[in-house]
Amino acid sequence: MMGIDPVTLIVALIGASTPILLAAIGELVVEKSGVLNLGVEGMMIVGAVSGFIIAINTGSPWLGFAAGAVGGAGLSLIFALLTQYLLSNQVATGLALTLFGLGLSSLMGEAYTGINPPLTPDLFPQALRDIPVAGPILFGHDLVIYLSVLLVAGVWYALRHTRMGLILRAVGESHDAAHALGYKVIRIRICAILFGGACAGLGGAYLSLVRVPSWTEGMTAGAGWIALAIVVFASWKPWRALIGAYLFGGIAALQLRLQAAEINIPVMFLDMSPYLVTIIVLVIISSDRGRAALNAPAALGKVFHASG
Amino acid sequence: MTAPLLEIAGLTKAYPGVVANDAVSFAIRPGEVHALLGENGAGKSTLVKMIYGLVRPDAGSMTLEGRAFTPAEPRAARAAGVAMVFQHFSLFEALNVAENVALGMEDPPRPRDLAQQIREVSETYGLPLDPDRLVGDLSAGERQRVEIIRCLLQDPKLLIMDEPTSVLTPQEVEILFHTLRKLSAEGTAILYISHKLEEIRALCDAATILRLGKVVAECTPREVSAAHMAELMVGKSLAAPARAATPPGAVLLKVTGLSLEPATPFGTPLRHIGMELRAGEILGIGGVAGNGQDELLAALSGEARTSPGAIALAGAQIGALGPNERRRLGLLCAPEERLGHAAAPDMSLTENALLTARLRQGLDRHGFLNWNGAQAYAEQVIAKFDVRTPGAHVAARALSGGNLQKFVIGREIMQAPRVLVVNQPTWGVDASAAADIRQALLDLAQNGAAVICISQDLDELLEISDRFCALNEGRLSAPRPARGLSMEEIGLMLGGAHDMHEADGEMPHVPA
Amino acid sequence: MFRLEKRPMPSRVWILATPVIAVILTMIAGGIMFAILGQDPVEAIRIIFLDPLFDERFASFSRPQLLVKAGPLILIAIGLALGFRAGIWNIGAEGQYIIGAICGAAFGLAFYPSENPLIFPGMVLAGLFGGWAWAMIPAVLRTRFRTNEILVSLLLVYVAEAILASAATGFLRNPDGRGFPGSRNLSQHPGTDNLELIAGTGMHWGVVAAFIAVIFSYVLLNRHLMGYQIKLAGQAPRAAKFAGVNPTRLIVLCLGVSGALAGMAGLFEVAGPAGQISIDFNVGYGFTAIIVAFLGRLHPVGILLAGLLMALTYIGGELAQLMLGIPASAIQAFQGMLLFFLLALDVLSNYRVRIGREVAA
Amino acid sequence: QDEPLQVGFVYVGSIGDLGWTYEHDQSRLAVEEHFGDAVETTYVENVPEGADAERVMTQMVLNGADLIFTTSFGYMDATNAVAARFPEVYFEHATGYRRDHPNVSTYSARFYEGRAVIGHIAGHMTESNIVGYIASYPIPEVIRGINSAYLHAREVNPDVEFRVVWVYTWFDPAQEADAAQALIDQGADVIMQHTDSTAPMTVAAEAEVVAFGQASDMEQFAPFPRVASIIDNWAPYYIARTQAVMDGTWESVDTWDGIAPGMVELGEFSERIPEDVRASAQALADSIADGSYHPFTGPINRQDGTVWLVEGEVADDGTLAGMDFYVEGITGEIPN
Ligand SMILES: Nc1ncnc2c1ncn2[C@@H]1O[C@H](COP(=O)(O)OP(=O)(O)OP(=O)(O)O)[C@@H](O)[C@H]1O
Ligand SMILES: Nc1ncnc2c1ncn2[C@@H]1O[C@H](COP(=O)(O)OP(=O)(O)OP(=O)(O)O)[C@@H](O)[C@H]1O
Ligand SMILES: [Mg+2]
Ligand SMILES: [Mg+2]
Repeated sequence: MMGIDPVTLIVALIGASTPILLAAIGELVVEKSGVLNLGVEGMMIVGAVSGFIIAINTGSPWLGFAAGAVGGAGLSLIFALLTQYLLSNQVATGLALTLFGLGLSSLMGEAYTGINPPLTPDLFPQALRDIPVAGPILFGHDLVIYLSVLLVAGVWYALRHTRMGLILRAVGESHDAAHALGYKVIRIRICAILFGGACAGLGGAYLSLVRVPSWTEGMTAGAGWIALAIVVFASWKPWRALIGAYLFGGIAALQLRLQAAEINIPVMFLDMSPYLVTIIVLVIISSDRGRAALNAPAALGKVFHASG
Repeated sequence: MTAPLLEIAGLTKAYPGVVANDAVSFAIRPGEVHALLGENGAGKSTLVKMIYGLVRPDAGSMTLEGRAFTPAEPRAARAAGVAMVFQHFSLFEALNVAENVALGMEDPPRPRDLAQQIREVSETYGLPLDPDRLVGDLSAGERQRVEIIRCLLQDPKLLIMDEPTSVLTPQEVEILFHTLRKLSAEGTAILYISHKLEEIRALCDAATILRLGKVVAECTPREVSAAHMAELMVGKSLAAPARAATPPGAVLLKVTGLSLEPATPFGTPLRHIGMELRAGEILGIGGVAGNGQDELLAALSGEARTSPGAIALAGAQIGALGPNERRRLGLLCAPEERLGHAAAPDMSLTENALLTARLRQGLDRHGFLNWNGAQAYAEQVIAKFDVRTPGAHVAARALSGGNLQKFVIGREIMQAPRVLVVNQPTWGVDASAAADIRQALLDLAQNGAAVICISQDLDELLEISDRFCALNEGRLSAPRPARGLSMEEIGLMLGGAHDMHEADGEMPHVPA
Repeated sequence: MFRLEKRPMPSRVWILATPVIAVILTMIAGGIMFAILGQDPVEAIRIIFLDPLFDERFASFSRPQLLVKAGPLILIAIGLALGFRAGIWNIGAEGQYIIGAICGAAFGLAFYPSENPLIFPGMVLAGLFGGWAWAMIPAVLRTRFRTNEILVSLLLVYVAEAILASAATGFLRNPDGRGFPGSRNLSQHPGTDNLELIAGTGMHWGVVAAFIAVIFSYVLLNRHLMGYQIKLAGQAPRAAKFAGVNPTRLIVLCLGVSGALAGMAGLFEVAGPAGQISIDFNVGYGFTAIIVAFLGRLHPVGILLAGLLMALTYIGGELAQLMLGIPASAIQAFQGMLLFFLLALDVLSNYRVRIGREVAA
Repeated sequence: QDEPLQVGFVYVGSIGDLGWTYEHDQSRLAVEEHFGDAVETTYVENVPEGADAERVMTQMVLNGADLIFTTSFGYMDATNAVAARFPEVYFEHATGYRRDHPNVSTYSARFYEGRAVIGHIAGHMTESNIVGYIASYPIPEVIRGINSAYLHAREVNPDVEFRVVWVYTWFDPAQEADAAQALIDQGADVIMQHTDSTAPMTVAAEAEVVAFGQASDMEQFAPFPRVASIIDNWAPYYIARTQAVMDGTWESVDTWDGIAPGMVELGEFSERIPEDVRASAQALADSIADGSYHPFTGPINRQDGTVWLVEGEVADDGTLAGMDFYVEGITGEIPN
């Protein structure tokens, strides 16, 4: 179509979407447990800088990814303590977390600008990647991309088919009933928040170690907000989050290619197209009456306090 | 005599300002059905929560099968063989039956096996239930089955039931009792909490009566009268509501062919509802929760709109009017859910007085609110209806259920309605407060208003209503004079085998 | 371990005391951070919190600047708080701010170079309308298609930014600006300027509007039926419906008011302190205002104070950069800490803290 | 000496951006280095254009600044407004044109001179004849750069095509990386950028296509994919202006310097550029530096085919400063 190669487009969109996807799948789990953490952007960027620092100092991208996850989880711990033990407002705490994370990450990364991180190797041998069409799309990525898809599958499976997932959904559905049955609502939610933080941190580390790759202040540039939007877009379904992230990344990658191909669409519209398309698709989804709303965790954002 | 299964000694639990349980002691033997009686706030729920590991006692000890029993959490209690059906259901609406059951079990089997087990147990005990249905779609009675089956699957030694029958039809109560007797015969001990004393006489082997957290008496229910037990609970004797017979007046409210799609995914559609209500009359509408009571109230209150002609108040078509326009015309309502529907939990009583009384009491002027007026009105309601609260500034959630209910009913009655619709006016309210509320409704009718009382408490309906009809799956039966109606007839009406309203040509629908 | 017990009513004493304690705790924690960064903590804290207010070199300039900086934050936060109280989540005020500024500026520039005194009021109305219209998109999608307004309002920020870039480099570009991006300067042209009303006070029309909004919203929330309905709808949606509140109308009203106020804030800013439409004219007031709204406990007076406190940390933070060379990122982290403490201590006004575990049986 | 001279810097980005602000801050450090104790410098970073800039400048003055460099075009009105209030303080505004008061100077760099040189190299290096160009915003500065690079690429390679992608940001590493990838996927084998991050470099390295350093040298990507770079070097200018204040010789001037005085530097040509191309590029740079050649010398037509410069005509600075059109041969459209 119009001189745009679908194979390279697909390859590019997968890479471009992965940080958002990772953060979104983590936030999806958090929200399924009934907690709304708007601090994704902050956790991502702290993950980006922690991952980068460790990767540089150890020379291992894998340790870097791990450190990114730990960094994101570490920041989310603040959110967890404030909202779960001190019952602070989740919306405001999440926003504060983003502000704090942006500041903290630039402080941490001061000495790390302008350095190239160790390379993340491709997973499959060149021969496989050279297969026409399927090669680049199926085998042309690094481990984290496959991991992100596995994570989506894992979260889907866990929510759908495991006891842990059932308990998590129950907590997000009615924390009072879950408490009455003896489930540790706060503990479960803290675990979910930490998981969400780790995923966001991993997404951030992917950004600084693979996608860009280098550390620069403010490098997430709004990816965390998009991840939040994707969760709602996905109506809290893991596979839909993948579709949402890929759709968003796909439109973003496509609009750049349309520009490069000198298609006559005003750049202003191309520039806003990923956002407009997301809104339009969302309107179509939500106008479909039925039980879509059921998937939203009923206790989302509500403060839980067990008396007695 | 067998050794006690559970022995409780000196159990004490204090909350700020109240001692909910004060050195409570009693014992249950295997296979015994033991009643726990007491007014609202007497401490019954607190006591069973301690047995179930949800609340830690301040002092005292428990012994289960001869060993010290100190469950730190419900998990431990369940492991020791204690199961509980909660007063307020602990169910998850967006999850299905099997998932809800699994959540209440320690080591649930694989989903397929669990579904099979649910079917088996539900057949064995005559409690039909489809494991794949969403709990949100179930009626209150079916929801309770979920809770019970959840307990039964764990082979409990002790089954605790906190007010299980308040939401059931007489037939369902029979089924439940059958189940419980069967369990008891198999050796399961049952701790049974209820405000319905006749049921307790029919079912229980022993009773412990609490007042203000203390054990005030023990008795064998079969051997004493209900009135006697009530006196033990309250500490004084109660008068039955009284009314003088008045001839019914002109038709005030006329509903014809009212059909309504539910607003929520779990709602019940209303189908061809028709009725006529005359001045001075109380119409009782019975039915099991979830058969359209909420929807009927919403249609009458104006929260849900219908075609203009479906509802007429003193001849004026009001089906398309909103709640406030209907209030202006004199149609007032008191919904079932006190916290969150009839009243806003975090708002003061003054603010809650404004919620419905603004128009008829003239509490605003060009939209600017007269807070002094609202406070004065709230205080009048508090005084007239004996609402126990430190003052009108107190948040609604800080009131006990019974007191808030008195406030809510009082708020409507004192606006001198032409028609008042109440849903579950005495749900979870203790005997003396319930008697006050019923008396207030009777007085209102006496003074020429018309009252619709929607309730699941059949004794209450028979006590106060002039005519009775049943709501089943969103259909309303033709009304019958309440006097002389037997429980069996009522049960049949509730079950759906009643004469259908003439406008409805469909086959009667019998629930599975 | 500690245990929390819900108070029957929020404690007035603690509502007033917690912000003070939070600020003190932030000073301690922030001081530690500054010390780690090799700065004198006492001096840094003094520069951030006291110098803008009391230092003889800066105070006479900084005090009015406090109003200039807080004005748009307060104006936007007041509108947002109405919606938040009603459970309507407009987190796209930034977009409404941008569109309001563009509409207001476009109106003023359409009459350029006229100096008719009616132009500025017209710009205010155009700004108000622009913000309102932008907020109507999520409102209509929500009421018509039940589309989540959080998501739509947020995504529309990015759309508004694209339009802004296009305006600055295209349709609103200053024809006499030698091709550079940015519109004509509105604040330097009589007729379109939103200047200080009383010299040296920082009072421009936007600040006046913010104060009016505070008073108006105070009256609305405490004395008027509409405010009562907003609170009711937020606390107990079912009870609100029972009380005759129309949810659709409320969504349209709350989103509309918050959008209109944000749009107005954008216009006041673009015609006054900022001066012109430029590519990056928006500086995140729309997002910061969300924090201000919550810090102010969604209460008009609280928002007024929270807005001023936020402004103080911005201005003091700039001074700290200037005088001590503390990096901007450290200031940002410091602001984050302040918010954490304010939010964390809020618990004391609604709950009683009991120390020690429950006595086990 | 008594009091040190106070010099303030107002930055639009953060000093860690490795681009525009970073280079200004490097030059600030050069000033400190050069004058030692005689000068004290202060800076405030991440200052939004508009009201905040005006406040920061005022606070700098109140804090005792004698000379203030405001380093973004968007500070133009604010700089002049503050200058009006403090006539005894000197202001230097980067990339603007308004000098409303005798204490305001403006300065800018003729980056298009550097772009001519790397355009020349690009024209030689491309094999696909497609050069990808990541552009920030459609403003004269950027358009001028595209035109200059294109003209000199076409000069050595008549078949060259420029594909421009507008990312509407000066700094968004992920977006810039995506843009680079998009251009490469569309066949570009040379990437030029007018945004500040190094992200396009990394993509270029992966795809093994040529790229150029922008704003700073980006030497960590040399010798490949970075084969050359244009570097902003403000240090000589900042030192000279500071000295002028010290000497009492400061005057309001408009400086637009290029390669000759070193405001625009060319980073080392890597050995991946063929020997002869390195030589011809150096010759081009030298001819620009010694004034014998102007990168915009006619004949040049506008994109629509109308004549802009006739044979031998040299563009005037006014038109260059406000350039809002492409030259003939560029196929895209300038967005607005
Ligand atoms: N979570 C709680 N925190 C503090 N106080 C509570 C809590 N729950 C209940 N109370 C107090 O307990 C009292 C009784 O509450 P509850 O809802 O159990 O009423 P009740 O026992 O059903 O009373 P009634 O007889 O009026 O129905 C109220 O006065 C209330 O203040
Ligand atoms: N969480 C709590 N916090 C404070 N007080 C409580 C709490 N729960 C119960 N109470 C108090 O303990 C007393 C006993 O309450 P409980 O719920 O055990 O009564 P009950 O006998 O079950 O009443 P009902 O018949 O309404 O169910 C109540 O008066 C109430 O004041
Ligand atoms: Mg009760
Ligand atoms: Mg109870």
